[in-house]
Amino acid sequence: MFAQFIPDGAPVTPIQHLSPDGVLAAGVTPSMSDDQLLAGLRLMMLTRVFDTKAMSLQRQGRFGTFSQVTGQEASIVGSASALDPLIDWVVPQYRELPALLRQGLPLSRFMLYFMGNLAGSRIPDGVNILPIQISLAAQIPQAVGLAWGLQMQQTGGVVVVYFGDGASSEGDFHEACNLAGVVKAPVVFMLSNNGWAISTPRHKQSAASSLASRAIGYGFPGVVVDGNDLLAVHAVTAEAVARARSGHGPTLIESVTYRMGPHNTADDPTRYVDAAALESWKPLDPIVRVQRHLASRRLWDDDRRQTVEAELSAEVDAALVIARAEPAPTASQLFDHVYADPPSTLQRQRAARIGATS
Amino acid sequence: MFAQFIPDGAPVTPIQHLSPDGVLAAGVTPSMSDDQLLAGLRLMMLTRVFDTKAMSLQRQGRFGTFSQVTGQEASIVGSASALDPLIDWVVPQYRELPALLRQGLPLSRFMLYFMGNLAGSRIPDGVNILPIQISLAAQIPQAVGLAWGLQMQQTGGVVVVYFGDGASSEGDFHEACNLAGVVKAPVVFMLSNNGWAISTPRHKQSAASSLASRAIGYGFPGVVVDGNDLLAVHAVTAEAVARARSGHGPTLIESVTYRMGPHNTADDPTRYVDAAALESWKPLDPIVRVQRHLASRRLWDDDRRQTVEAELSAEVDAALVIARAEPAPTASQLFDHVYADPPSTLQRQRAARIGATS
Amino acid sequence: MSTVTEPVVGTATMNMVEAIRDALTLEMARDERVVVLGEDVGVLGGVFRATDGLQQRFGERRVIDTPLAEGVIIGASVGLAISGLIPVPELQFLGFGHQAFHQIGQQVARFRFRSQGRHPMPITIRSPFGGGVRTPELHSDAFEALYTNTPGLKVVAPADAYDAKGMLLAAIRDPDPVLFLEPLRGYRLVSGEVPTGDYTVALGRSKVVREGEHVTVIAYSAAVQLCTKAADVLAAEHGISTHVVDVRSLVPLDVEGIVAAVEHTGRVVIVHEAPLTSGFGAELAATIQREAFYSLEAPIERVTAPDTPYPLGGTEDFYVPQVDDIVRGVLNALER
Amino acid sequence: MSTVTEPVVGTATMNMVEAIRDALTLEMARDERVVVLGEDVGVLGGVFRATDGLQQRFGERRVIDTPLAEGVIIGASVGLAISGLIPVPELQFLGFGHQAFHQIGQQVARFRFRSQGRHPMPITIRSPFGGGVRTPELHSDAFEALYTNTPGLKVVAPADAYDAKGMLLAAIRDPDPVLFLEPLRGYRLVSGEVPTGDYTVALGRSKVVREGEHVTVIAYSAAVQLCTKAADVLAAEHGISTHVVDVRSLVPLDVEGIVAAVEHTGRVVIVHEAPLTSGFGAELAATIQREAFYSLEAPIERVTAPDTPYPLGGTEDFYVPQVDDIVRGVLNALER
Ligand SMILES: Cc1ncc(C[n+]2csc(CCOP(=O)(O)OP(=O)(O)O)c2C)c(N)n1
Ligand SMILES: Cc1ncc(C[n+]2csc(CCOP(=O)(O)OP(=O)(O)O)c2C)c(N)n1
Ligand SMILES: [Mg+2]
Ligand SMILES: [Mg+2]
Repeated sequence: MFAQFIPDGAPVTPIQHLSPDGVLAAGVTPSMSDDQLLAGLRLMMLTRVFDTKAMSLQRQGRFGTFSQVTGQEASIVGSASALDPLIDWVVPQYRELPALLRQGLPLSRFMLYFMGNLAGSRIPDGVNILPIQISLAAQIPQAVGLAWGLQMQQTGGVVVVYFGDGASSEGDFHEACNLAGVVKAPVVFMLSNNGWAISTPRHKQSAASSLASRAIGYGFPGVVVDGNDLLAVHAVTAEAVARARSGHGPTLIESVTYRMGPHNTADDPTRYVDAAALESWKPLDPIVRVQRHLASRRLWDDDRRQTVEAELSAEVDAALVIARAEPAPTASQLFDHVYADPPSTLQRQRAARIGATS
Repeated sequence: MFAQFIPDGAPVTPIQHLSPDGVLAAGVTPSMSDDQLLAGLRLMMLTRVFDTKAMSLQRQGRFGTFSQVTGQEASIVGSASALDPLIDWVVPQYRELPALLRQGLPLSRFMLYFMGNLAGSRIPDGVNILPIQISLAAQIPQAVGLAWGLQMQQTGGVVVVYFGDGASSEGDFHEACNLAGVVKAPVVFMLSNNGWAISTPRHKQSAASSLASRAIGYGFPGVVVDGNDLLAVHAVTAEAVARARSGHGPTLIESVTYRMGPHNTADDPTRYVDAAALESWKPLDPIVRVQRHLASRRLWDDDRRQTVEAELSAEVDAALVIARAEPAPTASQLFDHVYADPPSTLQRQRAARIGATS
Repeated sequence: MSTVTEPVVGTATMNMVEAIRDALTLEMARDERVVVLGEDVGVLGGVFRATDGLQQRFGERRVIDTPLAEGVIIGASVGLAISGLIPVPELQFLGFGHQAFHQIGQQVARFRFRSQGRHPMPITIRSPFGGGVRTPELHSDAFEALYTNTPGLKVVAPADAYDAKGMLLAAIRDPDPVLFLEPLRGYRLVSGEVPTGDYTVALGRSKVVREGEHVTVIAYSAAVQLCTKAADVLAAEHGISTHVVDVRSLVPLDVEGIVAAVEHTGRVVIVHEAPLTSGFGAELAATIQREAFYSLEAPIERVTAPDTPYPLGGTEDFYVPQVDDIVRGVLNALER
Repeated sequence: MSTVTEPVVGTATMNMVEAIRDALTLEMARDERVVVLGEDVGVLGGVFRATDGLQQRFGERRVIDTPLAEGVIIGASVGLAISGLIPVPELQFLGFGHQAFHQIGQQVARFRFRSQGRHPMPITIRSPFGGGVRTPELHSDAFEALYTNTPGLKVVAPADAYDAKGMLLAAIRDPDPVLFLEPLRGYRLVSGEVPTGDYTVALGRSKVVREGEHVTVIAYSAAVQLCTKAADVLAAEHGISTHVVDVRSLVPLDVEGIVAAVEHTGRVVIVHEAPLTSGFGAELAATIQREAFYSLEAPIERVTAPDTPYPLGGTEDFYVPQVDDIVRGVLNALER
């Protein structure tokens, strides 16, 4: 080997603050207050409750194809809770429900979207999130532009953009990181490495020993964090957000976690997921970890869990009632937001469809 | 900063074998034999002679827009001369004339292309190069596929793909490197960092302190070499080719050099190039460096230079005569190679044009 | 129109995805140079199972799960082809062909030309497209017309299982690149008797799927089935006899066959799922008015999606042309 | 058709690139939110000098040299627009729009729809296109039709300096995304009297550039000038009086204006530089035959490039339609 070859990216041990048993690592100050921790736990549990209910609704045909968060709750909640929803933005892929809720999206709107109702595509004004992105990685350049624009206008805002290990193979990832490095955009690249892109395992996605190491090639820091550790994810994200806010530019965070369910409701993971690997992640459940930690500090017990679960179940049901009460989709929705001022050809098409179908 | 942030890519000192004065670095065994060195020098000089002649032909309107190699000769010749033209391939961008010649392309064919004659697009069978690529970075995925295919078919062949610092910002660069890492394709990524992409300086192209450091994010080695040093470029490329050939996968070589002329014949670099920077590169001329080295070893002198220059000048003129003797472009060339078997619509279009215009 | 290249062993009922899988299996067995690559095509066998079983049978070297990057799936296919292989890359959905658009439009389609014949591109890009099955955003768009303004590329879109198999075999054997479009909706819905052996259906030929006298309806892919249903309704409820033509091959286009079908009735309705403006119906209408001008008794109608993006599932039926829309289009064409 | 929004100070002779630069300068001075970004648009002032002087005047924050990556130039523009700015990105040549095709077709064009009105995209993508000046490969392709099958996007292609300035001002002020196509060939060749002050030319309107009686020739961008030259030849050599229409705006299309121009003569020739198949002429012909069917006395002719890639310079004149080709097209249309 050449004397001067750039050092190989050695495997990195992810930053961990809470052990799987919920024990705080020695010398670590918790990155969240008790209230924040309890709020974070609640949001993680809400997501889990939603996943279960939505899956059964989907099986009944009352909900569209969607992707569960199960297993990745700490990764999403820990990062999103480092933001100030009033000035910061979340740019999601599609598996980040709790981040959207944390920013202020009503759960019923999210449901509406997955029920196939275009009204669900409208994010209420003042809720700083972009629409769910289906075209993988396309959101990353957009997030950089948004962060850059916030910076130019000196709003103090920071953008956290989520994307998967799979999406990180797209050219858009590279172009976006590279531009962000040059203009020092206040953006945090949150790479959710959940081990899979549908059936493609992480090791077939890239030969890099860590995906965070790519940050070197863009001139900003990268970090690997235990994505099932709420406190650790929160800590690194908070630091990255602070860096961004103070003008030091982007950070790439690789959050190492695991997709505990199917890719989405149309997927059959038994065809490809290694059962042993899946088993090995079960004891690392991010929700249980926080519950154990809080229990060790007498802030949590089984009664409390049951109460909260009942409340959350009611909350999801209530959101479903709201979503269901929304008027059925109409043909007119198809035409209302194509252009500010529809050209005459489109007006004629609208008239023909609406005359014909409604 | 986080305890565990991945180390920032510190600036790397490029590998150098020959000092600007032509002195071999202590302890270095020259990577080329004297015959190879002389052949390499001749090829570099040929390129320089061609650049000068072609530039004046272009000014007379007898040659199309083209990009000179001036200043980058060692970078191209040093790398290309590490290949076995019988089994290895060169995949160029557009500024790699000597690599194409080394692979066996007659200079007259290259001229023909830049004279706007489609016949010049046809690379003779057996010459292992792909066509010049105008769509920046599009050649990189193709080179990876070619290398991968050669590997699958166990030909022992290796591919060297050239691209600029500018092209390395395109998504295609990322996607190609990442795939190459996963499949261990026998490819050498030769990044010609000549300081500019038209008017865009290197520091606006990326905040990375070295572009070679990107290799870490794909799981293979990266190296930075003095691109004006024929021996050093040859050495690192030969090692990368050997790695690839023996199944160890890709290498990213960043060859640090400088574009001494305009971007192309349509460009006016006085609008943006810093005169001082340009001056500082003049003493680093890659041709002079080899000449000094050979002179110190009594293998070169002024007489020899004049003889060789006269020969090369005649060689270029002869190629021009051949290129000029080529039949003028015809309308039929437009149609002959669109499909193997032109559909009837295209046949009708052909008949109409040819009837009408020839 | 179709060539049976070795004794057809028999026939079996297959849906379209089975017919496609059958073609891939046959051709991989016959020609070692064929490699299949794409996202999730290997272990999973494709999100629609079109490549199911291929990796088990032909190994990981010939059926390759790639990283998630359409540009390099296609770009690498260019290089694989130059190395002497016959790549059959899959775009998981045609909507993600946009990510590879530069490699398809500028490279795959033009490489024969760019190299003046030295490097043909025997690449078949398979991709599902079209709507009607309530997919997420961008999974259902009918972007076929974009690829028809791309000289050097062939674009085909079979509507039934027989053609799917025979045209896929023809496409893979074609020395030129073919974009092979598979109807999402037809994968399981459309089935028919398919020879179990080897046969090809020549690219560049349309076919009449229903004979009729009053009006000619022209479509391709999933829309063909809608047109035959509309023809049933028109016959039953309006006494109208409909001639239905399946274009099958957009590039090259069977101008002669289509003109003959138009001249047969003098009235034309073109149906596709893509938006109206610059959809492939535009090319069909422009060609027909030029080549069959004096046979036309009424303006050519286009029944298409409106000029809007593809919506979410709940609004899909207002977007994708339905049987009723085709019936109305035909009545319009007959009224004028 | 054009609105003068503040007193026009006077007029000056400008070529197209000057008119474009003038529009950019005026609008950047008027509206602080406007930012120009792209490859080489800053220090160099663009490879055609369209943005020359802007960075000196408006600073590096508003006139930005980006890394070489079209996808993120457009993708970041989406984010900049969401943040409240008005991005005017440049694609150095339309051929490199393919690299950004996913961001343009799926994101820019659809963001208003995807967000159901929350995030309009007031982005104007400027790009030179078209041939005739012996550029390297891919620098001259006329890919405009690809963008017209993309609902949500407007596509305009002015042919003269007056329209270039007025339509660019209208495009930047338009709340929706506009692909603003500039004729490479016209940059310096086409010039005219242009008001020095602020005025807009509404998007979505065609204009008659020459009145005539026998045949209607329809074109846009650089082809318009060829058509008026052809009209001169037709008048002088054949006694034919040609009505020439400049489409100017492909999307939205001025159907009424075009139909009126067609009805005026009953014979139509469409001219563009893009290949025939699925070029924008297809949409024009399809629309015209539908809306003006009973006025047509002959089939609509299309005079276009053939269905081949754009060749190298030496073959260019066989590819790009020439005055003679248009003359022949008109004679064909009149013969039938
Ligand atoms: C550009 C693009 N290509 C392909 C797809 C199809 N697809 C949807 S999800 C998915 C896997 C994504 O993996 P990853 O980014 O790791 O996210 P995860 O699902 O694991 O959260 C694929 C291939 C798509 N939506 N967009
Ligand atoms: C995809 C693409 N975008 C833009 C261009 C226009 N262009 C031609 S050369 C060039 C600069 C290339 O810089 P670099 O890759 O560093 O190569 P160099 O010219 O320095 O050798 C640009 C922007 C192009 N040819 N292709
Ligand atoms: Mg994943
Ligand atoms: Mg460069």
